[in-house]
Amino acid sequence: MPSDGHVKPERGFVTYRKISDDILRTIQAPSPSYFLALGVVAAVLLWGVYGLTHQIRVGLGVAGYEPPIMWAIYITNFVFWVGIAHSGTLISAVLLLFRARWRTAVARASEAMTVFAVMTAGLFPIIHLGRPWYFYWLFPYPNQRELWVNFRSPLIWDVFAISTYLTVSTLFLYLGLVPDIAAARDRQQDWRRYLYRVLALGWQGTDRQWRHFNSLYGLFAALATPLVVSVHSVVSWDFAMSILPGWHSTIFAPYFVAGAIFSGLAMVMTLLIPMRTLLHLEEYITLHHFENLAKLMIPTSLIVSYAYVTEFFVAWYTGSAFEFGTFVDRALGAYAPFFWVMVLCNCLVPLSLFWKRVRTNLRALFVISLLVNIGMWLERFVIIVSSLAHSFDPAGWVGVYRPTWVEGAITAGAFAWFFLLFLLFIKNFPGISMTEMKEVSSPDGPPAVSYQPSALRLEP
Amino acid sequence: MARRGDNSLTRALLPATLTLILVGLVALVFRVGAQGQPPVPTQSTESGTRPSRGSSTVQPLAFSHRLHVRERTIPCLTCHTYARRGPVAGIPSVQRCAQCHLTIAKDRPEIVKLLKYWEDKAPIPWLRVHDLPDYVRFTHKRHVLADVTCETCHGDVAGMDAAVQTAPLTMGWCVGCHKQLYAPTGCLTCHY
Amino acid sequence: MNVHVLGVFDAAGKAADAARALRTDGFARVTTYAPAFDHNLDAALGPGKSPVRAFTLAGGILGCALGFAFPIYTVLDWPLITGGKAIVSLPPFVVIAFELTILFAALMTVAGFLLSSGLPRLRQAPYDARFSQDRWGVLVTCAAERAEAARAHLTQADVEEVRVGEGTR
Amino acid sequence: MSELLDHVGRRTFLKLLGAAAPAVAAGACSSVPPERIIPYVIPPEDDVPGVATWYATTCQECPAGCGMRVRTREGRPVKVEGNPEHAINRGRLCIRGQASLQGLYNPDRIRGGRRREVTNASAGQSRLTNVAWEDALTSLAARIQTVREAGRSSRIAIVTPLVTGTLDRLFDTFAKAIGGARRIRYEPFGYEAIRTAGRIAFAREAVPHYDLARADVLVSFGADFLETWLSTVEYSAAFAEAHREQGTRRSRFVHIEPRLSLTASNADEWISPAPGTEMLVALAMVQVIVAERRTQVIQDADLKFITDLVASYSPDRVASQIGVPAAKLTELARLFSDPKAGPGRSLAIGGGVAGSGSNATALQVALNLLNYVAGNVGTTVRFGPDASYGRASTYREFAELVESMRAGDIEVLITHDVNPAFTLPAALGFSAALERVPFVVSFSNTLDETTARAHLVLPTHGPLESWGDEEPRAGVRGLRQPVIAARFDSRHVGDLLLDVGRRLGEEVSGALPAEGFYEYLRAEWRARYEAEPPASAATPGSTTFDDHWATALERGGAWNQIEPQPVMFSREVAKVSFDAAVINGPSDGLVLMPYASLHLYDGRGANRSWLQEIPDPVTKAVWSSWAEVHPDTARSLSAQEGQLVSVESPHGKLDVPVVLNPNLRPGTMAIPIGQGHTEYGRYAAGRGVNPITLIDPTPELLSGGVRWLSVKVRVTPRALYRPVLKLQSSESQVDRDIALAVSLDDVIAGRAQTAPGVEHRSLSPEHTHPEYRWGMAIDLDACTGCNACVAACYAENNVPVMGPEAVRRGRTMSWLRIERFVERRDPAATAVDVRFVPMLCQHCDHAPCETVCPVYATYHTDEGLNAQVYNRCVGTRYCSNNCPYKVRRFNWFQSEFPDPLHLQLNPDVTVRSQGVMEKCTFCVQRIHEGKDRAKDEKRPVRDGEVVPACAQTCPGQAIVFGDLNDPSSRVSQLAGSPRAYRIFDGLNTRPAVTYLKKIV
Repeated sequence: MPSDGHVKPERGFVTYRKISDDILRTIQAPSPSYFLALGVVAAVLLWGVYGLTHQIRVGLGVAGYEPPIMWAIYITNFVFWVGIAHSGTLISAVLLLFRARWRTAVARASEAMTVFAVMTAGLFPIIHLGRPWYFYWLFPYPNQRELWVNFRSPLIWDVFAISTYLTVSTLFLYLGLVPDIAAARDRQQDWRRYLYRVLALGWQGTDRQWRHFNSLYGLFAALATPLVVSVHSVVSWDFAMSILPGWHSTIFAPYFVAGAIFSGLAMVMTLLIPMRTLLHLEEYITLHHFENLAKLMIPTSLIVSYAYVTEFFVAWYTGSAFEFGTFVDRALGAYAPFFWVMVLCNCLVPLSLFWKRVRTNLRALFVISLLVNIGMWLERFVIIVSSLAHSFDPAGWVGVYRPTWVEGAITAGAFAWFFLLFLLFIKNFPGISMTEMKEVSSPDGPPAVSYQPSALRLEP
Repeated sequence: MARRGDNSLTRALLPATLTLILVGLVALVFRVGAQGQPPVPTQSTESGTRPSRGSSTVQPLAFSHRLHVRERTIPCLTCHTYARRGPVAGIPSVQRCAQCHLTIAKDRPEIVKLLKYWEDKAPIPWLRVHDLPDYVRFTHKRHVLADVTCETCHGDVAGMDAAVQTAPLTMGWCVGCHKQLYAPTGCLTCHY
Repeated sequence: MNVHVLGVFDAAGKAADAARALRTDGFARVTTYAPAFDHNLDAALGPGKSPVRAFTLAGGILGCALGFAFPIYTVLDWPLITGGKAIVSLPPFVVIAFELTILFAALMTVAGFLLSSGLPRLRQAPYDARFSQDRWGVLVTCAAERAEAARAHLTQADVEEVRVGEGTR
Repeated sequence: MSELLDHVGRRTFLKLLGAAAPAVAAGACSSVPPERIIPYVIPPEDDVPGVATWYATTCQECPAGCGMRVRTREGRPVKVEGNPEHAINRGRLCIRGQASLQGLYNPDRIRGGRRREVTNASAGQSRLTNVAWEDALTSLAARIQTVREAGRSSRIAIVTPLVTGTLDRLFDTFAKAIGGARRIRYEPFGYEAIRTAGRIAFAREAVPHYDLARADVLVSFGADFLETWLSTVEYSAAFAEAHREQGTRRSRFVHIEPRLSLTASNADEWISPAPGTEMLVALAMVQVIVAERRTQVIQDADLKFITDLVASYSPDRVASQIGVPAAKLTELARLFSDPKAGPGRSLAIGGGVAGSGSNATALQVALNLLNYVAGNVGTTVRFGPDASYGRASTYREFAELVESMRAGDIEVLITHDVNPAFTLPAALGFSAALERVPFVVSFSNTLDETTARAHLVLPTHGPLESWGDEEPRAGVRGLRQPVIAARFDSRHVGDLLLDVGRRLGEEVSGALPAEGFYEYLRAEWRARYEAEPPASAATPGSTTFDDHWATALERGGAWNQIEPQPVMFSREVAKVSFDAAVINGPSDGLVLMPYASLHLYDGRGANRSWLQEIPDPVTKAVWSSWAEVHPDTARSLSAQEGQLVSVESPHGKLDVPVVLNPNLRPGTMAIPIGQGHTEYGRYAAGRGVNPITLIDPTPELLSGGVRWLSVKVRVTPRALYRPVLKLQSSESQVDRDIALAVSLDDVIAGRAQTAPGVEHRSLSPEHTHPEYRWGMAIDLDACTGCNACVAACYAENNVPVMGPEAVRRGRTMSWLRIERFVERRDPAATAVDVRFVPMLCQHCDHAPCETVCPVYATYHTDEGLNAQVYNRCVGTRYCSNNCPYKVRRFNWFQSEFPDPLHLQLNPDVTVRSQGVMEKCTFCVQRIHEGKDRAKDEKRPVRDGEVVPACAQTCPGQAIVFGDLNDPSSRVSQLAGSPRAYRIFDGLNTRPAVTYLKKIV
């Protein structure tokens, strides 16, 4: 590295060379511990597949459903994972639009998380079907029956929302990777360089490529932002569009979106804290980043808590026997324990983030993020199960939902599936965007804000 | 350009599609073993036994429709007696065959076989040619009374020896005709 | 008979200076290489709008139209009453239309990007592996007799290394 | 006719062949080898494949002898319905009648003769092995022959149920022919007391016919006529008729019993006296009536006599003993005897558990007095058209037989379709005595506790497989004809007897009819016909016997009106001692009330999966038995709901889980009869307990009947919990306004209407119903909660039975459930307000379930039906979540119909497979059938032409179905009634089902 006057070490910028070295190191030959982790998740995944095949062969009855509770853990998982998916796009797209410079270090990881979370979420609507072998009937395609799908059903909205979201977020991740893949291509010696060669699409980083790339990236951010909002709104409408007390509520869309971002941020932390040490990226993913994530969690947590309160208030204020009955049952009925644990995890614990000492303590953050994940999972469980268990007709209040090993296996398998994908990703692709890293540490000081689409880029 | 667009699109959808298909396949595989129900003389939702089109099966007797219908000009309803009265057209009873063949062409080998059945008072185990899925409720009566010709669905049986299926007998095919003739197209017309 | 003159720089600024100088000297075909986007460098070759946004708009409009047309076609193809709602009940179709708008806009954006940036690229242009790490490049394609002038400009801008090669273009 | 029988046989056989391939379903797109398609050899003349054929026959589930019409398809009976022409049940049928098909197709039927083989003589072990008919009959004949030739024929005993008509005559002839064998007509519920009381009070030993339809005031002293008492269907129908609101008139019904039974739940007033004191209530009423000179049509001499007789039973005197305020008794007496109403407008009946203590006869005598003084005898109480029950043997006679069995005086015991080992009080020691009988033969097709102990088991045809006739009541002769050839290797019991007889030599066979039972039956009817030609045949030769026979077969029998015969009041009454019932056992114990179960009767229903899985009408419990105690009593015992308690009487001991029942007199315990089988098949064996093992075996003194109310039990809680499976947890509506009620005054004053709710608006234009618009009206005031409709639905719609394990998870598949809500005002008040709500798919015009289905598997037809397309359903279950009425059912597993139960499946209804949603269709297959018929006759469907299974069988006629587009249809008119309302109207689902408020 020849000395050149342009680099201003006192500004604390790392050199491009160092960025390339450090980040490309993360995709070198993995440690045994990595393979151990890989083996564990693979084993759990197999258990889940076994559970699923058992369920398909014997019938959905092997799950713990008890009428009138017709939806339970599978849909809970679906909503949970869709929620997780959200923060990814939030961090990479929304923060991009808001020019939050610190996002750079964590954007790539959260984009990957988004894609894998959607891929996990997408499984559950199929797993929970009574006849999963006909899942393709949910897609509108020309067939000899001359039948189409019912576009009035929120489930069809889901089909469109989720597949759109999967497509867009995957493209977002991949295109953002292209320059880094090119960098890897030019450095990598093992077999993967052929893979990189294909994936890099012949990227050379010419002026022309960079210009269109910028435009593309900005536009994608602009498209992804409304998409994120719409997707979880649609998911919330699965419930809000029904007439069931506890589901039929106008606040669901914003309430779910906030909850989704909240849980997503928690999951980002849960993933990044270990990844950072595992891949020795302490210099890039710093305490400062986690503190910012924590700061984002505070408002989202507050919004969610506010939604809880509102629900109960409305139930009481409207004086509808149905609404009121449902919420009394939610707080005091068979599922009350879950409800209160949820309140603890989602409303009370995050309040501690108001203290900087907590925000800047990785251990504390890790524990909190785990608790929030649990809390948000329980939120969906409580909304779904307790509302179903206590609807209009008292004569129908028979079932008390008790999950079986099958549901356990499939849920665990889903988590394994997610972590498997994530592990494979971070060992084969740069877990932090090198190009963006290089940009924010640009040797030639800040250029003027221009009117070009590139104006969407981060400003120091 | 479209090619490239598709390329990236499929790449993006690939993992999802694969997982979906995986689940679907697993499901299918296990379906086949899953049906432990005793033979029920009634319809089932799941049974999708689609008749293979144009497949001619080897019947226990080499009965020739052509001979009976075209050359001897016997109307269909003479033997398939119930078509006008009930949902099932009815395979002629052994008795009905015997009524004629006790006198006609007694010495032909196939007729000898037939008369054997008659003496044993045993039914003839014909193989089914036109077979709708069990969840479809088709009634010959209404169609015959609406002057839908036999050929419409059964093809030119008069020209066949052993009957073979000529029409696809798929839902779309039924519905097409129903729409054309303003016959009811509600699902409950055939599925309940 | 054209030649390629490729200069390798260790700083974006230097590359930008070189590019600017070459342009002012009338070299038409100058290409820069960079490991990361750099405004200075981008500006050096003069302003230019990206057409990608046009694709996005087109995709959006197409998707939106499709999002309404398709559901309406299907419900009219086989009208079935559900929940006492009108056969063509637009409110639910808005959701479909919205999602398809985004989907098609995104796909078209990608298409636009690939199209305008000439990717995927099969034929390799003059390139140096370091360009994706920590080096910047300036490529000049010019008639053989002007190669010297080009080299001079590069050296002026404190080039690290210059390569001249036979060009087919 | 026998020709037809052959066809039935062949049809069935061929159908079975034909049943080879269908529904052995494979994956959606797997190729299946081509199906066989089996033609008839000889086509039956009266049968078109795919078109139903109906046969009239007679039900044999209890001695009520209701007429049935059996719907057969290709030779298989697939549904039984009440015979509209039949004099007893007029087209209605109870839950047990509906379930008779599961008797025919019971998977546990004995499929051939069995003989006991000693496997280990020393250990006295033996087992039943197959035996050929020839050997079996020879050995039986040989046995009888030896006993007979030794002149010990009296040591042969024949025990049958209460068979009537020709078969009864044949049994008698046979018994006589073999030299006078003992004969018992055994009914567990025998009504001896009513007969005896008839003899004592009116010198006529008979079970009279009660005319509930005429009674403006009905007082029942424990008679559970909606459950098991005498002729359930007939009496519930009559009650419904009298109790239905017609303008200002509506009968008043008071039920007196310590427990709020199903019958009591339908009363306007429920008085809960101390157990065994009902008689005192009756006497007090008599006392008031005579004292206040409210009597009607009665000679002064009798009046004087009765006045003296009951003088000491004035309300004030007995009130404390009964535990009911004297004023209430007086009020009751005045209500009962209203001089303005004129004579014979009221009726008092009695029986059931509560009424069969040690004073059972005394109670019935008291009731006779009561009816006599109110002038009801001859009007609402009719001697003449007497019930066949009068001919049943008394329990005492059986007890004596058991005695001589124990003494070793019985050498051959022949039983037919009876199960004394289960239904007799265990303390009587029948089982032990049975061991002393060297040769026990059982003519039966189910391996019940008695049959399992027999030395020889000869399977007989089921009722739907046999010829026969029933005479449930004088003047009513129902015919029974086979509707299917015997499923298994069995014989008609009559032919069995004849066959045995022929093997006993000229002397015996000479005394017996020469030909088979069918010829004998015809001969009997011919004789009857020639003796007394019916009115139609007034001019001789106008009709022949063959016409008569054909008509009878078609109508299901022959009946003529029997006029009530006058009876004289007899002073015998003076001899009766009127004391409260004696109840033995620990003084601190609970009074045990083993009550006959609506579903299982005396236990004979226990192996019918429908009867096990359909919830008990009162407790909503399934697949189990339980002990009901009052919460206070439970508290003093420190026992909780679902806790196992051991119940010990002087005669036996059993463990049973507790069910808290606030509507039960404290200090008592009620256990349903019917469970606790050790044999009897897969659904019955090892399930629940049999309370009959606890009661006192000594017969009631005067009548010799069973003393059901005879013991107190010591109850000790155990540290075990066996919660009883219930399909409804909440007895309260939690102010959800599901079952509404209105007072009779308000109805009369025209204030029944509910205030019109918010006007319903919709974003979209209303969709139209161009031709028909099917709808239903359910009158909560007429619904008694008897569950008949539920069973009918199971039978008609191939609703699978899930079994206890699934039901524990609430996974019932019933399309129709009866919700029971108890409105508790102040607990002291005797007015009852129990509301039964038949809940089924409401076929909403704005159905929430339809919108959310992603694949159009459910949608709204232009005839107003909420369609469910099974083969399109992928099973998201979203529709069920979004259904406010929670009437949608999901197939968690592939449903199973154990051979031969699958033959009962209705071919017109798809069998739903694993993973699809299903629900009530308004019996769309019947709608199709009706429209098809109408189309053939080029006319619209007539009102009442299409009747769903539930509406068809309803004894109270509470359910009415029809076309709402036709303003003149019954359903339209009911929908316009001031009592009409729709459940959850505020949700704007616009149901097609209208409910009519109960009148309280």
